[in-house]
Amino acid sequence: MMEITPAHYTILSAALFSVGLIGVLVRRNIIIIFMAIELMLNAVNINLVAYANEVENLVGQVFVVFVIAVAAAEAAVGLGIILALFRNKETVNIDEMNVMRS
Amino acid sequence: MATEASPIFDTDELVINMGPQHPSTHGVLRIVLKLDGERVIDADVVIGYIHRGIEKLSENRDWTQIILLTDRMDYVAAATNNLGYCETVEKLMEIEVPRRARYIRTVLAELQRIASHCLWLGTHAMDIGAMTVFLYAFRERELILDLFEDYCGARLTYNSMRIGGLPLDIPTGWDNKVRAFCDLMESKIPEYEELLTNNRIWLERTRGVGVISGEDAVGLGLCGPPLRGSGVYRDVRKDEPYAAYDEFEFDVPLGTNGDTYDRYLIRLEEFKQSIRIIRQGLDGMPEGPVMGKVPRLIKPKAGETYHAIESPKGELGYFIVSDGRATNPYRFRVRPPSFCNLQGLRPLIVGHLVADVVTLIGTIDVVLGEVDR
Amino acid sequence: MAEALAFYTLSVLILGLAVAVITTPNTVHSVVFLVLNFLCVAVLYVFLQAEFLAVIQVLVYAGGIVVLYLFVVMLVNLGRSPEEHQDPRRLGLIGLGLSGAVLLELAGIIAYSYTREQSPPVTAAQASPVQGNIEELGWLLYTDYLIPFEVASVLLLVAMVGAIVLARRES
Amino acid sequence: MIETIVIPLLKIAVLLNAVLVSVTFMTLLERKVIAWAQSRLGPMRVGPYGVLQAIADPIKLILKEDITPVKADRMMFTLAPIISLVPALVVFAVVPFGGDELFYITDINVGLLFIISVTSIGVYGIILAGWASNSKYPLLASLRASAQLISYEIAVTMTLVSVILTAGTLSMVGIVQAQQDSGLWYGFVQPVAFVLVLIGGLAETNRAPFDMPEAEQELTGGFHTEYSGMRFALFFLAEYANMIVISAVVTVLFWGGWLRPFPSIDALAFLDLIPSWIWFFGKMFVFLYLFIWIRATLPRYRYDQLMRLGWKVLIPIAIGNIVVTGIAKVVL
Repeated sequence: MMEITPAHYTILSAALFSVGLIGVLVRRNIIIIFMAIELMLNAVNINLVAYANEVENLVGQVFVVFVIAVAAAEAAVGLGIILALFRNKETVNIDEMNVMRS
Repeated sequence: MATEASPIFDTDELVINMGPQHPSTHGVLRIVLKLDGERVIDADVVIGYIHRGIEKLSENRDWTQIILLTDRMDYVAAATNNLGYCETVEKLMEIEVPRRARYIRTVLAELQRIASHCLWLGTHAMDIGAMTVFLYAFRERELILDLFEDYCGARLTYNSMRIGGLPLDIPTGWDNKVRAFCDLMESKIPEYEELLTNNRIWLERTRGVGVISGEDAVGLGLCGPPLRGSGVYRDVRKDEPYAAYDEFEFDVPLGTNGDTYDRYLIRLEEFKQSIRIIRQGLDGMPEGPVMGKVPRLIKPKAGETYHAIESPKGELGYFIVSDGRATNPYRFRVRPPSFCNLQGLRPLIVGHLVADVVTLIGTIDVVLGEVDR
Repeated sequence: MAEALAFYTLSVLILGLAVAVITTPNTVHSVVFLVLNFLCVAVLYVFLQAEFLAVIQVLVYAGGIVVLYLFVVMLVNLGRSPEEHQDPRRLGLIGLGLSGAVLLELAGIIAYSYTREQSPPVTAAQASPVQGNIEELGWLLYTDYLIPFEVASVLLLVAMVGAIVLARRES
Repeated sequence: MIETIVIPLLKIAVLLNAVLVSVTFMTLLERKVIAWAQSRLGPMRVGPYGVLQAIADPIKLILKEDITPVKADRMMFTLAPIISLVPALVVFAVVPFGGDELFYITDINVGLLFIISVTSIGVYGIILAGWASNSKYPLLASLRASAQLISYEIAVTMTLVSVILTAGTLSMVGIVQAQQDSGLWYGFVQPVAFVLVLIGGLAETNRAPFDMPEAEQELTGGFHTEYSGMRFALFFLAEYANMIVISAVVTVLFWGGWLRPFPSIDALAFLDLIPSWIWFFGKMFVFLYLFIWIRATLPRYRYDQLMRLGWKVLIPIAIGNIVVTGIAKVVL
């Protein structure tokens, strides 16, 4: 218990990922869903950094840099879409965003 | 990240209530602004918060008592209010005012113009964020208040004129004090100009802001510096000379673009022209009495008259009807320049940003005491 | 001992804040919890000798991305809570169950992998001509991962343009 | 145990107190300097020449009633001032006030990035204050403020890249040592960067002429309109602590930190008799004075002009500066 191994980090990461997943599947506010996705991305990052530290290879960290870049791009575009949707439909509830459903 | 942030600012339409308690509405002006982000899409100017019924009160006071009520209209330029009223009654009663009195009145009115413009400059610069100019301008205004105190004992509400002339001659040595002040003031104007006239930020904040064409300005009934800023030549001192203005030489500065910067330059130039008039007035001051022949009981014969003077803010007119029987006016009506200029506020601010609203309130130079009366 | 204490404290904070993010009814509160969560993750990175990533996490995630979220939350001024309307076809409980299943599955994988013999690290530490976390990271980014790095920058540019186009109002 | 826990804790305690005390005297200095600029006396009543005003003000603020508006979001309303103050204090951890290890709490290899990233958290305080007040003026002001802070943060960060390129390190101590080695303060090597950081710093601390978020004449008081008492004092503390941070960062990056002038000329070695921390505080004081002086002199920019300045002037110049520095670095 007292020694912290990568397994500990992996478990933390798995738990965080699941919390994010619950957020995505259960909440209906699209902004919250976006934030839950960010949580899941962070869970993955923790894992990458933990193993990069374990095997003393920085490639894991390089990957995290890319994940953060992608997260930034995703947030910008995603929030742009949310705003555009909100202007048209006055809602952020994903259950009401069913334009493409026949 | 903020590239995305800037355009999304203008999603909400927001109604905000500026005033009547707001640090830069110069008293108790209230403006209901409809905002699209930071841009004003509509504005509703609400007045009346300091209405004291001066016009109605005046109809129940005798003619001399009204003078001290006029002090309380444009309370930063009480002397010009007195002057306008006294001259109107004199016109109604056809009283000849001694030349010396007319000279002193002119000097007082011009000193008052400088004081009023000082206050305007200070608050206008303060609204745009230049806080030092405010104290510089008030420093000079203080000296003028001292001069008025020397003359009539009061510093704000002077009650300094009487129908038919002046209650007092100038005290000994007063003219030299005024001359010394003129020299000092002349040396201080470059100080203001150094802080503002060529300041990049000041230029960006005032140039092209609140542009109003000459035609529109006339159409809105603007007067005074806001009208002259749009290039319209109209100055009661020149067009219908009163007091002793026909005997003095001075220029009327005109703007070209009709923006806030032009109005600022015009008022700065008016400082200099006022100093010029004061000097001429002091140099050419004739000897003689300061009070004309006035009946003991002031009771104009039945009739009506309108008389206007150029107050620091524009054309200040009085319309008075006398029924010839009572010792009070039958009808007393003021045409206050601030009120007329305030008409221009709504068209000026629509389409500008919130920050410009305070600039534009400042540039038209309103005193709410005069607007509401 | 100290490391363990720090790890468990941080873990509790991270998970607790994550739960707070997805359960709080007020969206602005959610965003604030998210920021705190990211800050805790940044501290975790420091323990993992990834100082640069920790700083970037704070700068980009907490200081940049989440500010955007906050902006949007404030602009999307809701008259009614989105949770009031529920699509009858939505099955929330199944979602919860699925998430639990994923958690179990992950736990299973981890447990299984640790019952087997530990395999040695895949790659040994790569020889790098520079020393220090940032220098090495920079070296990797500009040598082996130059093309992905450039692609990422193009992606960001595209995202920026896209966001402007999306958020702009037709005038 | 003493080495790793007690001494750092002592240093932190001393530093925090020093910062908070100097903030209170900063307010006095500001009032005095502006008063002199405006030909008046400033505070004169409390103590000789009003010196004790610096103590009277905090006492007044603490004793004042702390009002929470009924419709405000209580939790965020309380949290906002704390969020804006804490980052302002945390960054002092990596500021080297002198050459000796005694004068800084820690020297981390990402020091400069640490400062940038931690200060970027402060923006939450402003946004949340505006939102939690549940009032229109603060909301408008906080939107302005956050857009302003983020824009200028980009400009400043971009500019700092060229300094990092010149120094070859991110550590604050390392940057000063690099200046010692090169014998030139970076203010002379990177004058453009210095001006950009100074302008950006003014904007990031919401100081005149970029003080839109708290423009009293426009927005009645800005994001802290609804605040009073101690919570208002925290915002106040944060603003002045941020000013001190910016001055310290500019001193370290461009004016040689604790170094004496012309560190490479031995003939001036007698200047080393003056302790390094006095050099540091002397330089810092110049910039603090400059901030106050600017506030007394300049009018305020308008919001759109400010954004234009940030995005269309500062950022392109900063990028150009990076390119020039890079080329110079390769060629030389």
